[in-house]
Parts: sequence; structure tokens; C-alpha cells
Amino acid sequence: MLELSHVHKVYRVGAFGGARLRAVRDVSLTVEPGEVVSLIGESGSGKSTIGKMVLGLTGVSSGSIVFEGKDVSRIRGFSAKKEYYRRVQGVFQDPFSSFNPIFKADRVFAMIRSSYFPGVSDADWKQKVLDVIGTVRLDPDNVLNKYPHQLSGGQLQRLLIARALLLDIRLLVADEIISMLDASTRIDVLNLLGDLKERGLGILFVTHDLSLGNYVSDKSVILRKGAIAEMGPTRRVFENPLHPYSRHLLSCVPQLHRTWAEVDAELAANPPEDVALPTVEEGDDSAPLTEAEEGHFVGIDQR
Amino acid sequence: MWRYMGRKLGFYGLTFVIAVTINWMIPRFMPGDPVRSMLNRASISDPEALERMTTYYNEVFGLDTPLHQQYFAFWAGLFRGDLGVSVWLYPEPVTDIILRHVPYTLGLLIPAIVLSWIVGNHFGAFAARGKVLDNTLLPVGYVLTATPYMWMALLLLWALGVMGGFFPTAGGYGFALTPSWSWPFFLNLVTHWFLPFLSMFIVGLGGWAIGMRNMIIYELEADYSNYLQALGAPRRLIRRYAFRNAMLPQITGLAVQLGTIIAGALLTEIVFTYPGLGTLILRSLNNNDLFLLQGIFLFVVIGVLIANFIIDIIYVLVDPRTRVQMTGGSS
Amino acid sequence: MSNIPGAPGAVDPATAPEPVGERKVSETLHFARRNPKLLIGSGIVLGLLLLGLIGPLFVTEGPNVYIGPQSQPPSSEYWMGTTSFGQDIWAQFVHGLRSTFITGALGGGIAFVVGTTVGFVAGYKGGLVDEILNMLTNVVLVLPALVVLIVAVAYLDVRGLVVQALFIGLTSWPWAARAVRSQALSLATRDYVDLARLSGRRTWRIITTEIAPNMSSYLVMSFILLFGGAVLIAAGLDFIGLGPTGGVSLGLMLESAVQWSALQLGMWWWFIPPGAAITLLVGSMYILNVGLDEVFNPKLREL
Amino acid sequence: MTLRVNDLKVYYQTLRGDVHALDGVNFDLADGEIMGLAGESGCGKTTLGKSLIRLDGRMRHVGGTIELDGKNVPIADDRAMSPFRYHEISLIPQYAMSALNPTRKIGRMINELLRSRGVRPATVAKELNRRLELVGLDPDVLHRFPLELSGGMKQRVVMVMATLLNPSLLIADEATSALDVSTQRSVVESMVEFRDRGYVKSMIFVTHDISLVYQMADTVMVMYAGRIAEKAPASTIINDPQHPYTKMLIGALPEVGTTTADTRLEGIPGTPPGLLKPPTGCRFKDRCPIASEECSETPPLVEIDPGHWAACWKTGR
Amino acid sequence: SGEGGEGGSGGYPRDETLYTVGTSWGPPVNWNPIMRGQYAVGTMGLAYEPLFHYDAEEGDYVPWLAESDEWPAEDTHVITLRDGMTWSDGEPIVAQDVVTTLEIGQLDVSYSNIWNFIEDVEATDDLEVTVTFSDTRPQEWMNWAYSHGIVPDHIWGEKSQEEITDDTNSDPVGSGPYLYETHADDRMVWKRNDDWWGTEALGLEMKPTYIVDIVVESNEASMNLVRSGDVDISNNFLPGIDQVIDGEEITSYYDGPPFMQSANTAWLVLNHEHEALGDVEFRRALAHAINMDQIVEGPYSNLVEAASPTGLLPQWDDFIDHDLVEAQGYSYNPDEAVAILEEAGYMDENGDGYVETPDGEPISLTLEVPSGWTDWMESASVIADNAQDVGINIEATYPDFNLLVDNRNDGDFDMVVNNERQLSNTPWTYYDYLFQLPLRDQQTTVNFGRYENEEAWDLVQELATVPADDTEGAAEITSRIQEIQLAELPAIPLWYNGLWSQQNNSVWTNWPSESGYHGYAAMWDGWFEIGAIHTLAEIELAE
Ligand SMILES: Nc1ncnc2c1ncn2[C@@H]1O[C@H](COP(=O)(O)OP(=O)(O)OP(=O)(O)O)[C@@H](O)[C@H]1O
Ligand SMILES: Nc1ncnc2c1ncn2[C@@H]1O[C@H](COP(=O)(O)OP(=O)(O)OP(=O)(O)O)[C@@H](O)[C@H]1O
Ligand SMILES: [Mg+2]
Ligand SMILES: [Mg+2]
Repeated sequence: MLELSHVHKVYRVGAFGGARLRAVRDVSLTVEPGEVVSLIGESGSGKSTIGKMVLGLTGVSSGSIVFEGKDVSRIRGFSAKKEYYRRVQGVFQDPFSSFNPIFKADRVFAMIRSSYFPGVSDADWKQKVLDVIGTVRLDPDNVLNKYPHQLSGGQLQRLLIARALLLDIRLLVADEIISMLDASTRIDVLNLLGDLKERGLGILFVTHDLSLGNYVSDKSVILRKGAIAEMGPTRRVFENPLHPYSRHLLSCVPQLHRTWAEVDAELAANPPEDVALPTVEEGDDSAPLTEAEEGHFVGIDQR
Repeated sequence: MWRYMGRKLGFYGLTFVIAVTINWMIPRFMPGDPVRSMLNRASISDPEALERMTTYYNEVFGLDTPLHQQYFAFWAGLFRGDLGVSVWLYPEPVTDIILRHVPYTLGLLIPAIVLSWIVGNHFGAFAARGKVLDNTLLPVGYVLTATPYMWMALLLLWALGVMGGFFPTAGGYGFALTPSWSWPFFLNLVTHWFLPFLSMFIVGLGGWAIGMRNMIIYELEADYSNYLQALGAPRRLIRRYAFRNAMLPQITGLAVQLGTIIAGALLTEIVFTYPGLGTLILRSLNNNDLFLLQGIFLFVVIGVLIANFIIDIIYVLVDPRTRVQMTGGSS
Repeated sequence: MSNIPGAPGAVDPATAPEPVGERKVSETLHFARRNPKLLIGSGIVLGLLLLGLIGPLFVTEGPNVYIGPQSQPPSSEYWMGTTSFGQDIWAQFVHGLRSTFITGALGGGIAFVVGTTVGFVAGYKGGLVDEILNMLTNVVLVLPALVVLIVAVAYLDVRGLVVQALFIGLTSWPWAARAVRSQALSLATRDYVDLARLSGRRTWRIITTEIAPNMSSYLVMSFILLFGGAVLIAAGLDFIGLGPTGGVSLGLMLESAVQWSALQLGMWWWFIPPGAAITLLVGSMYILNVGLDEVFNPKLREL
Repeated sequence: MTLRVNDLKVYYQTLRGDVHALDGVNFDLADGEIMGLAGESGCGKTTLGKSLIRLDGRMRHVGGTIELDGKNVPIADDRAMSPFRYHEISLIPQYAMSALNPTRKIGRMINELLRSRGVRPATVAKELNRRLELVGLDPDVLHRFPLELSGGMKQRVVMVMATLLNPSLLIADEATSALDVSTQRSVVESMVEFRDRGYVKSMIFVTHDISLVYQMADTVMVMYAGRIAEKAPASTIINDPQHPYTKMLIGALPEVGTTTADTRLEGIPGTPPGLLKPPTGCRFKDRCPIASEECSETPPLVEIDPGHWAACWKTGR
Repeated sequence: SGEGGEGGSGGYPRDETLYTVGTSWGPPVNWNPIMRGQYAVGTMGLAYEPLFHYDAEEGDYVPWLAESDEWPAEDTHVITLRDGMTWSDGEPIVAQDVVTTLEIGQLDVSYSNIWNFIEDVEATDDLEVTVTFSDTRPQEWMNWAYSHGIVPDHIWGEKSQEEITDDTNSDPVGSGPYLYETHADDRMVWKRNDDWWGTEALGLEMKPTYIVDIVVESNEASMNLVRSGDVDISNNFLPGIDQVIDGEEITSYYDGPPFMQSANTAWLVLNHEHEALGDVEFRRALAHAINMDQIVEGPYSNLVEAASPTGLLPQWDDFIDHDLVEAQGYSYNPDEAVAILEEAGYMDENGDGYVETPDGEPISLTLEVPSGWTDWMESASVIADNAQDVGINIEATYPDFNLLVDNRNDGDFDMVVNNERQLSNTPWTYYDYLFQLPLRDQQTTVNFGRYENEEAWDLVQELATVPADDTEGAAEITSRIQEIQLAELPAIPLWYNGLWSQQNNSVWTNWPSESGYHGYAAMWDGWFEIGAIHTLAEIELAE
């Protein structure tokens, strides 16, 4: 459904665009309907940039992003973009900054209505809104007609998902949607993603938290410095990390029932077998992947 | 660092080209004919003589060639330091006239800017010390910056010059003197300089004080101040840091304000008939010497650009942040 | 004369403007009513405005008519005395105040429109557009406005209030553009802006409905500063004889007082009021601005 | 006993009344103890941390006492607090990224700070270098500007600086939240190291990441709405929590390895109460699945096991 | 004043120095006597001298460089120079110098029009010059002869057109009583020439050793300087000076209004090509509508006098036909103005408060005066108000000076105020100004209103041919001209601009005054030659 192939993103930074920064390097991946793909990586690894490119919020430097047969990066014109957003929507990291603080929170629904459903009657619209609010398990009385600061982060985040559901979307880009939430509420939002998956949505789930990525996703992509370090079915990636970086990352994640010392000891006890990583020439911007086992790829090792 | 300077220079170069181009365009595309105005004053009645002289002066002022040639000739002249000939003081070169006036303007501007900046900053930092001080000094500062330069000049002229008779009311130095390197002459120069200087100083002071007060309050709110307080550092240290850091934006503020300050100097000079560029502007306006006016404009622009560049360099030297960014420090 | 160093509002372009929800409005009012700077500042400005608006209605003769004895000090009949030709200075004063407000509003308004437009477009669009506009802004910023104005205006044969205001407006916008740009730049990265794009909103609507309202207090403050700056520049131009031909303004009053030797003849009532009015007007605008800043900027609020 | 906090009440003054951010907090901190402080956002963690070192303008000490090493800590008196700060109680703030004066070289700033606190920099210079090396920094960083360091490096510099005078108590407020996992691990490990070497006697480590707390803390204290819910040794909190709130909180955490397919975790329904007018009685009762009549009385914090404290009627013996 | 103790500080001794102000409006940059209107103060008069001076009080020509002159034939003027005069570089002053000076007029300079009527000039002797005319115009010729300086042949003889126009002549070699000493942007300093020929020949002893002329272009600064005694004499219009003149320390010619002597006439120049302004009745109505008293008392606070309907200066009283003025003149009378308009068919048919032409065309006129000339601006607005009071729609506008000059020269205006002609040896200069024909596309110096009256112009030309000393003959012709002038009102004389001169008596006294010595205290260009030079010899040190 969504296919990124050899996508690069180069930012020009500094005044006069003097320096260049390669935020995304030769990324290829796919998202199928009903599949949750986690993009995992440390800060600055290019996760959000990929999300933004998929959402058409920023341009692609090279490569292509194809959604249902159409090249997203070549969508030109306002109405074509608008049609694309009927199908693809996003939810962002900070629920508080996703709402314009001077307007009521449900204005996000009204915006969808005025853009996409100008003909729908008030009653129909109300019903539609109540439906989606139900879908995200919110009580309409609690959330409608309120200002964003009167709602909790979890509520806001769920409202945003509801907003996306008003449209007949096929793909949802969820960029760190839970990292700002409290532990007690984030799990609800994650569960909601699970529900959406059941409905056949493809979800691109961006996170820096390995345990969260692990919890919902079918496929995990570990990014490092803009390039894919490792990609494969979630369970494989976590149980058998092949890339040294993935291993390092996993060893540093604080786990609830195992201390770092235990993890280190375990690793030392049965060291993982090394795989041959693909290599590239100096100055080559590509980042090839090697398929180590079925559907499980490792990428280049960048120092 | 050098790259940064190079880029800055590039920007100033571009600005200069734009300024020169605008300046070149104005007399050629706006109504009014400088040559005619010059001949008007010569009161020539014989029509043939008039025509011959028109041709002659058009040639002198380089208005007889195609526009693009005029443009390049203008640039060529500029690089030779030749800004043309004054209409009013024909046939004196504009450059000579301006150069005679520049020292007065600089002599007024530089001390006024530097002193008001230094004193104003300390004043502002002092005001930010407490609520009472803040509430009494601040309005004074605001009223001072809101004072039109010429009005302040008028008040001082009236009170200390005309009424009080403590200071001379016009000119750059006494009319009985010829310039010389002597104490009496220098003292005389200073008495003439003092009131214009004072008026610019006072007006400038308010602005810097307010700027500093705002910046320092902001700095005192900054995380590092908070942290130092949490570690029990004395107020003195925290203030010192805040003052220093607040000073830095004030340097850039200087660059931004330069245009205004120069405008203020021009107006002040006019009030005191101080023989700097401001008075010269007024004279060239009154005598419709647009070539001279253009020349002054270019001079001021060049001056502003140079000053900006100097400020940029100073800023780079004092603020480690810019320095680090330019050398590409890791982060 | 376009701005004062570290002017209120220019202090800290990085501080996010405060949201103004229902609660915020009442809170803002609470602080507004308690802020002496705001109250005094706006009181004086409004008072002067009122004087400029209705004052001229109560003076029977035009401002330049010789109606009374010459060179009279203030008296009950001529509140501000008369000029050396027997013009009523009070009449000139109120008319001058009016045109000062007109120049300020017009010149400041034009600068505001140009400045905010440039700032918003640069800040929102980013990239090359930003770079070009930024360059333009810096170029205009570096050129000393009054000197540019003198040269430009000197070529005009007949000058009017509107032309003067236009020229002032066209030269004094850059710092506002700069300030608005940096604000817009930070606001444009807010998630709700992206969300609005995902909702199929056009650029200008995003700027006007999502970004601008969130910096409304900032915009108001910029306008006030531009207004004050325009008044000062206009007074400077008037003073050197480049004012509107055949009009009345506070700057022209100063000019004619000086030209007709009011200083030498001790006619203080001729040159004190116009200068004092300008100072008072601009000064109280600045103070009003600090007040506004203290009201809108939570960091500066005092309980 | 390093620290004893007794019925501490700290309110924020706002327009609409006092925010009861800390409303009767009691706990002890032993020598050498690293205590993790966890809880939902807004429950008062930062407030507690701050109260121990410096109340800002809007915070008001309403009641309660604090004792450090047997001395009363006069938190309401800014001047009297001064001797405690840095020497006795020190802080690693959340904003370590911006906690250093951007225009001073780090070494110089540290020296100036030390001198202003009556310490001759020379006397600690060697120690400073040693500790920097310990946390993996080249002492050369002292000649650099903060801007030239990465976030993790700054965090470590601040850590070294904050502990240079061997304070009794170190408060680390979300000190690692902004860091990447690998940096986070090394910073956290150095903190433990510091405690082990006795550079700090005891530490309060504020975080919302319970799994991180488990990695380093000896004890964990869970706060809820301005009060203590439970305090216990770390493993007890993770493996055998008693307070219903703690239970639900732990239950909501996914772990590497768990997926939706295996188990469906549940969050805590509802939101924490506002602290402007906090509810009477147990503050968790509205969200608590086992709440009953008695919960309308405020449950006291009682020691249900040695070293295990909880404030719930249901856990009391 | 703050200048107090600087006398001994290497400056010019105060009691040997005359400080003047108000004449120069720009830094001295040029000492070229050929370039009228551009040279530094004193270039003509102090450094260069003409053949004759003219005594405006007496109406006589005073031989100056010339010792004597005669008209052997109607078209021949023989001028003999004084013997023994030298240029400041020591060269003798000879007849060839005069020839060269005149011949420069064959180039493009401001006096090139004398060659319209001069046929030849010849040095008939070392000291004797013979000028022959193709068209004898003594009045015009003598006007040149007294107002133009003679330059030394040995310096100017070989100069080309360009050298002459662009030469600043920075080291002037002249014949006059003062020598160039130094200059700066704001001052011009002259030092007495102790070898000046005139000391002996004329018995004139110049009192000040130094003359420092100060450049101050604002009248308020000038006022400060006179009041404080920093300068001795100011020659610019100082508004409000009437309140300062006390007859003791600060003096002017008269102790009361108008304080100043008259120097020139300000005319309301009307464009005769304009439909209504071309109608004499309309002009007459306008003339009656203007309330000169209001201008004199208002903007000028009685520093000027209203002009005679002939416009001739009081000094030319002999040339005014008073009976005619009595009978035909006009004065402020709005009712009369309304009546004249009505009679001539100018009525307000459309009810806008302003009259239309007899054809019903609305009339809307502008009166232009240069922006920044504040006294004129004020006066113009008074005139506009006056006119509006009788239903003539006039609006005062203040264009830039150059635009105004362009418009005026092109005939592209309705009305302007103009005062370009000064007091001179003959009213011919005024009539030349009013009536000169033929009209050209550009009227740069005269007849801006484009008034065409052959008869009047013939009379003016006839006036030019009257021998210079024949006052009666001239008066007869001027009377006939005035008859036409008063009937036709080609331009409306407004007021006599004063010879602005105010003195501080604390260092130098004995200035010209009504009760004392009758002369002119002015440094203005052209005034040394009509008597002002004597003032430098008349003044005395105060006690
Ligand atoms: N608009 C931009 N201009 C220039 N550089 C950018 C821009 N946006 C992102 N970058 C840079 O691109 C790189 C990747 O950024 P991105 O936001 O995709 O990272 P991320 O993986 O989402 O990190 P985080 O976890 O911090 O959100 C970073 O180095 C960032 O600084
Ligand atoms: N300056 C303040 N003025 C008013 N109320 C405040 C202020 N600071 C904090 N509060 C309130 O006090 C309560 C406790 O805040 P605190 O910052 O201690 O929480 P926290 O547990 O540290 O939360 P987080 O995990 O989000 O940092 C919250 O309800 C908060 O809204
Ligand atoms: Mg991101
Ligand atoms: Mg906190």
C-alpha cells in the first residue's frame, strides 16, 4: 500500500544553505493494510522526517514514496494534496501543540468538515462525530466543546485519532504519539492503535521507545543516522537483533524486570552470532540492506 | 569565521549595490532637473547662451549619455571617490564638501553612541534591581527615547544656550578662531560640541537603559540564573552573568539602531547649526543640490555598512556562541 | 526611529505567545486592569487621540488663520497662546495632533502590513523564499530610513500626508518583518499548523487563522511600536522642511516655531507643546507596550 | 538518617487560589539511599525536589519540617537556606542543557561559582578533573563553552559540578529524560557510581520512567496528587506493589517482549484530580477499582512491611 | 555669551574685526566675479570693483575705477581710469583690463547680452577706454558699468569659456579695499588692503582690519549671533527682530516700523495667458482685494512697507507720477473688488461661493511660492484668503523652489510672487522686468507673466536711451509708462522687501540710520556699488 524506495532527504542548514544535512538516507520500506510498522531510533535519526515526507509535509530529495500506486512526492497542486489527505492522515507527538490553543478542541473536526464534507447536514455530521468519538472510547460530554487546556493529553491524542477516522483513511502516520503521555494513559492510546489495525489500517508508528514499538507493531525498522540499521518482523528483530547497533540499543533500554546488569550478563553468556553487514564505499550515499533471514534485513554499519 | 565574515561582506556588498542603484535612479527617474535649477540661479537671459550652457552642464554632470552608460560611469566614478560636482557649490567636488563635514558628524556620533550605550546599559541594569527603581526609572527612560531628537536639542539650546547663555548656539567653533592645534581652540571646539552631544546622549541613553532592563530581566529568568540560585550563588555573581549576557543583544541592538541614531544626529546638527552632515543635508535640500544630497546619502550608507560590519566583528569576538557556531563546534 | 532597543515584545521572540482561551481572556483582563503601565499608557494615548479627534471640531477657525493678537502667551482666550502672526496655537495643536495620528496610523499601518506580510511569508514558507525575503529585510534594515526618506522625498514636488505616510511605511517595516518572521518560524513548526495542512487548508488561511491569532498580542505590540516610530520619523521630516506642504502637524509646528525665532523671542508656548505632545504620545505608547507585554507574557506577570 | 521530611506542605499561589502541590508529605531517606520518585505528571515530584533546595517566587511553604543530618532545613527562609545549598543539598536540574552560562567557559564558571561559595577552586581542581574522567569526559571540556558540548556531555558536566562539594543530598529532577537510551544508561550508571564512591550521601531521582528507576534506585516512592502513595524498595514496588495506584501503574507498562497479541495491558481510567481544590479523603478514590466508604477519610502513610510504606486503607494491617 | 574669553586666543582681535552674517547661504567656494550669484561675499565690492558706483540717495553716478567719462558722440562713451591704481598683485590697472572684462561678455556669461548693443570696445590709451554702441542704451550700459567688476587682463585675458565658468579663482587678484585672507565652510575672511588706491583717491579709510562673514543659513541662528554680539551685523530677514531692536544695542535703519530701508519690490506676477488673469478688470478686482496691511502686520510684523501701486522703490520717488497714482491707483477695498467683478461679468452662478468667468467657466487659481520661504508662504495664504473673501478662488501652494522656477520660466503657472529686481541706478531695470519683449518660450529673468504691450515696451526702450543724468527726461517717460501700468496692471506690486540689516552696536557703532548717516549697511551682492562700501569707512569703534 505504501512503499518507500531509496528515499533520501537532505536539509540545507545554516544561512545561505551553506551546509547540508542528510536526515534520511536511502530508506526503503513498505506498509501493508492492517500492518503496524514501527520506526525506532534515537533522537535525530530521521524518524519524524520520514513521517513528514509520507504526509507530504516536506519534500523528498530523491527516491519515491508510492501510495496505492501514486507517487506521493509528485503530487502537485492543492486539490490533489487534499485528496491524498482523505486517505492518509497523521497524528503528532505533542497533543498540546496539535491543538490551536485559542480555539476549542473540536475545531479539528470542523476543519475536516469544511474541507471534505461541506455538503453533509448538521445532524449527519453530529452522528459521524459521535461515532468516531465512540470508536476512540471517549465520552462525548467530556470532550466536546472544551478548550484544549481543559483536556488531558490522552484525551487530546484520542481526539486527534478520531479526527483522522472521520476520513476514510487507509494509512495513519503516528509520530511519537505517546511519548508525551503518562504511563497510565499511553497504554490506552497504544491499544487504540491495535484496534485500528484490526480495521485494516496501515500504521506507520514512529517511536524512540523500543518497548512501545515492540508492543504494537508487526514490523520494526531501526533507524540510525537516517539509514536503516535493521528491519524485520518485530519478534525477530527483538529476539534476534543482528545489527550491533540494535544490540547496543536493546542492552541500554531500561526494562521493568531485568536490570542492565542482568541483560549484560545474558548477552555475555550467549553472544549473538555476527552477520556480515553490507558495506558501501566512502562517499556513497546509498545504504543497501542484506536479507539475513526471511524478511529480516540488516543495513550498513555507520560509525 | 572567515567564511562568516566573507558572507557578511557579501551581504554588505549587495546592500551597497542596491543602495547605489536606488540612489542613482532617483534623480534620473523622478521629476526635477538639476541642471536647470543650477542655471536658474545663474540668471542667464540670453536663450542661446542658456542652451549652450545647458548642454555644457549636462556634460559636466554626465547626464548626456545613455542611461546604462551613466550607470556604469556612476560606478566608475564611485570607485575613484568621485561623486560628481555640486550644483550649489559649483564646481566643487561633492566628495570634498562631504569630507569637510564628516569629522564633525563623527565627532558627535561616536562619543554620543559609545557613551550613551555604556551609561545606558549600566543605568538599565541598575533599574532592573528593584521594583521601585524600575517603576520610577523606567518611565523616564521611555519618555527619553520617545523624545524627538530635535526637540531635545531645541530644549537644551533654549535653556542652556539662548536663555542661560552657557554655551554657544551655533557653529562648530568660534568665528573668531582659525583652526589650530591649540588648547584654546580645542576648548572652543568642545564648548560648541557639548550641547549637540548632550542632547544625543540623553535621548540615546533612555533607549539603551530600557533595552538593558528588558534583556537583564529576561536573563535573570533564564535557566542558568535559576540554577545558580539553586546552588546558592550570590546575587552579585548572577547579576554579573546576566549583565554580560544581556549586553550581547545590546550590541546587535546597536547595529539595528544605527540608522535611527544617525537620523537623530542629523536633526540635532540642524538645530545647533553644527557643521556636520546633517546641516549639509539641510543645505543641499534648501539649495536643491541633489548631487550633493546623493553623495551624502552614499556616504551615510557606506558609514552605516562599515559600522555594521565593525559591530558584527565585535559581536563575534565577544559572544562565544556565534564563534563556536561558525567554527562548527560539535553539539 | 522605527524601534527602540529591546523594545517590549522584542525582548524575547522565542517566548511562545500565550494562548488566549476563555479562561485566558478573563485572566488577561484581570492583569490588564491591575497594570498601571497599561492603564496610564493607554489612558494618555486615548486622551490624546480623543483630543485629536474632537478637538478640531471645537476650534472655529482653521489652524492657520490669523485670529488674534500676535505673540501672546497662553491665556484664557488662547489656551496655548498665539504665534507671531496671531494664529491660535491651540487650534494648530489639535489639528496637528490629528494629522500626527493620521501619519502614525497610516505610516505605521503600511509598515505593519508590509512587515507582517513579509514576516509571515518568510517564516511560514521558509527555504528560498525566506532567504530572499530575509535578505531584502536586512537590506532595508541596514539602510538608514530617515536618510533614504530625505533623498526620496526631496524629489517630490508637492508632498501630502498620505505620501509621507506611504514613504515612511515603506522604509520602516523591516524590524517588524524580522520579529514576525522569527515568531512565525517557531509557530509554523507547531503541530497544529501541520494538522491544518492535513485538513486541507490553504496557506493563507493557515497563516491568518492558525498562526496570526496566536501572536495577536505580539502583532498589536509591533503595530504600536511602528506607530510610534512613524510619528517620530514624520516629525523629523517635517522639521527639516520635508513635511506635507500646506498642512498642519506637530512637526511642522516645531519647524515654524524655530523658523520664526520662537526660541530667541522666548515664545516657549510655541515650541514646547508640539514636542511635548509627540514625546508624550510616543512615550506613553512605549509604556503601554510594556504594560501589554507584562499582561500577555506570563513570565513578566506579577501577582 | 540523612533526610526526614515531615508533613511538608507547599502551595503555589495563583490567581484562582492555592495549588496544593505538596499536601502533607512524609518520608525518610537513609544514608546512601537512592530513592526514585515516580508518579503521573503534575503529582508534585518537581515541587518536592525544588522545595528541598529553593522555593521560587510563587511557592509558599505552608507547613511541615525538613531535617537533614539532624539539622533543620529552613526552606522558607531564602537567606538561611543559602549555606545548605550546594554544600549540603545540590541539584541536577531537568534543564541541564541550559543550566550553564552560555557565554562562560565551563571551567571558569565553575571556579567563579566555587569562589562565590567560599571554596578555593584550587583545592578541588584535582578532584574535578578526576570526576570528569570518571564520567568519561576529557578535562579539556573545562576550556570549552557549553555550546560546544552535546546534551549528554552537558548533563555529565552538571552532574560533576553539582556534586563537587560532596553534598549530603542530591536531587536529580528528570535529569536523564531528554537523553537517548544509551546516554541515559551511562549517565545513570555514573550517578550510582558517585553514590558508591560517597561523593553524594543520598539521592532523590525524579523520573516518570519506572523502568529506569528500577535500574538504579534502592527505593522507589510513588506520589499521587501531592501526596505519597507508596514507598518501598525498588524490587518490591515493581514485583509486589501494594497500593492500588502503584499496581495499576506498573500494570500499564509494556515491556520489551510483550505485544498486543500476547497480552492487552490496561491503563488507569480517568485523570488525576486538580490540586487547586483537591478532593477530600483518599485522592485516588475516584479512579480506584477497590474504593469504598472508608476512602473518604484520608488514609495515613503506614509502614506495612519494614521499609515499605503505603497510604491506603486496604493495605493497612 | 559663551564666546566670551576667546579674544586673545589667536583669533582676530575683536576690535579690529567686523563680523557679518546673513548674506552667504553656503560655504564660500568661488571668488570668480564673472560668475554672478555664486561667488563668496565681498568678491564684488571688497575685491573687485566696477568703473562707477551709483549713489542711490543722490541719484548720481560716482566715478570709481574711472576718474571721468564723457559722451563725445551719442554712440560713444569714453572712460578715463584713475592714474596710479594697482591690482593687488602690484600690476597697474590699465585700460586693457576694462577691454578684457567687456570682451569676456562675448562668451556665455551672465552679462553676454551687453553685446546686443555694444559695437566695439577699444583701449585708446593706457588709461582710456572707448566704447562704441550699435544701439545706444545709456541706462542699460551704465547699469552694467556700475554693477560689474573689472578683472585684470594679465590674468583673465587668455581664458577660454570653460576656464572662465569653472574657475573658482581661489586666489583673487582684485583692485578693491580688501584682500582674501582665508575661508572655511562657515566663514569668509577678508583683510584690509592697506595699499588700496581709494584711501588716497577717495579719502575712504576702511575701519575694520578684518571682515569675517559668517555662513549661517538659518535666521534663528543668525538672530542668536547678533543678539549675543558675536556678530556685528546681520543681513537676513529675522522674524521677530522688531521685538529685539531697541535703538541702543540692537539697531536698524529706523527705530520704528518699518525698521528697514526698502531694497526691492515683491510683485504678484500674473500669467496673462490665463483666461481670467488676461482680463484687466479681473486683475483690477484682484488688486483691490488684497489687504496689504494684513500681510505687513502679520507675517512681517511691520518690518516691510506696502508698495506703491507703481511698484517703484521709495528711492525712485523722483520717477513716480504722484498725481497719476492719486487718480488711478488702487487700494484695499473688497467691496470695490466685488463691484468690479460683477460689472465685468464675473459672477457666482453655480453657488460654490466663487465667481466664474463671464462664459460661466469656473475659475480656480493657484498662487505659488517656494516651499520653505516661510514669510512668503504666510503672505501667500493671506492673499489667497483675501481673494476668496471677494469670491476669487485662489489657493496658495508651496511647490519646491526649482519646480516653481521651472513652471514660472515655462509660463506654466497662474500666479507667483517674485522680487528679482533690486534697487538700481534706474527704474528702467524694473520696467525692463515688467514689459520686456519679445516673449520667448522660456522667460528666465523678465516678464514672467508674458504681458504683451508693444507700446509700453517701446517706451521702456526709449527710457534706456535717456542720458544717464537726465532725471527729468526719464521721469517724463516713466510717467507715460506708469499710465499704462496703472491702467493695465500687468503685475501687482505687493510690498517692499526690506534691506534687512540689523546691527549690534557693542563693538562697532555709527551704523547708517534715519537720524545719522544715510547709507546702506549690507553685504549683499550689488550693494557695495550703490553705497554700502562707505559704511565700512563710516562705522566707528564703540567705547
Ligand atoms: N526543517 C529542518 N531543517 C533542517 N534540519 C532538519 C529539519 N528537520 C529535521 N532536521 C534534522 O534532520 C535530522 C532528523 O530529524 P528528525 O526530526 O527526523 O529526527 P527524529 O528521529 O524524529 O528525532 P526526535 O526523536 O528527536 O524527534 C535531525 O538531525 C534534525 O536536526
Ligand atoms: N508555578 C506554578 N504555579 C501554579 N501551579 C503550579 C506551578 N508549578 C507547578 N504547579 C502545579 O503544581 C502541581 C505539581 O507540579 P509539579 O511540577 O511538581 O509536578 P511534577 O510531578 O513534577 O510533574 P511532571 O512530571 O509533569 O514534571 C501541578 O498540579 C502543577 O499544575
Ligand atoms: Mg521526531
Ligand atoms: Mg516535574
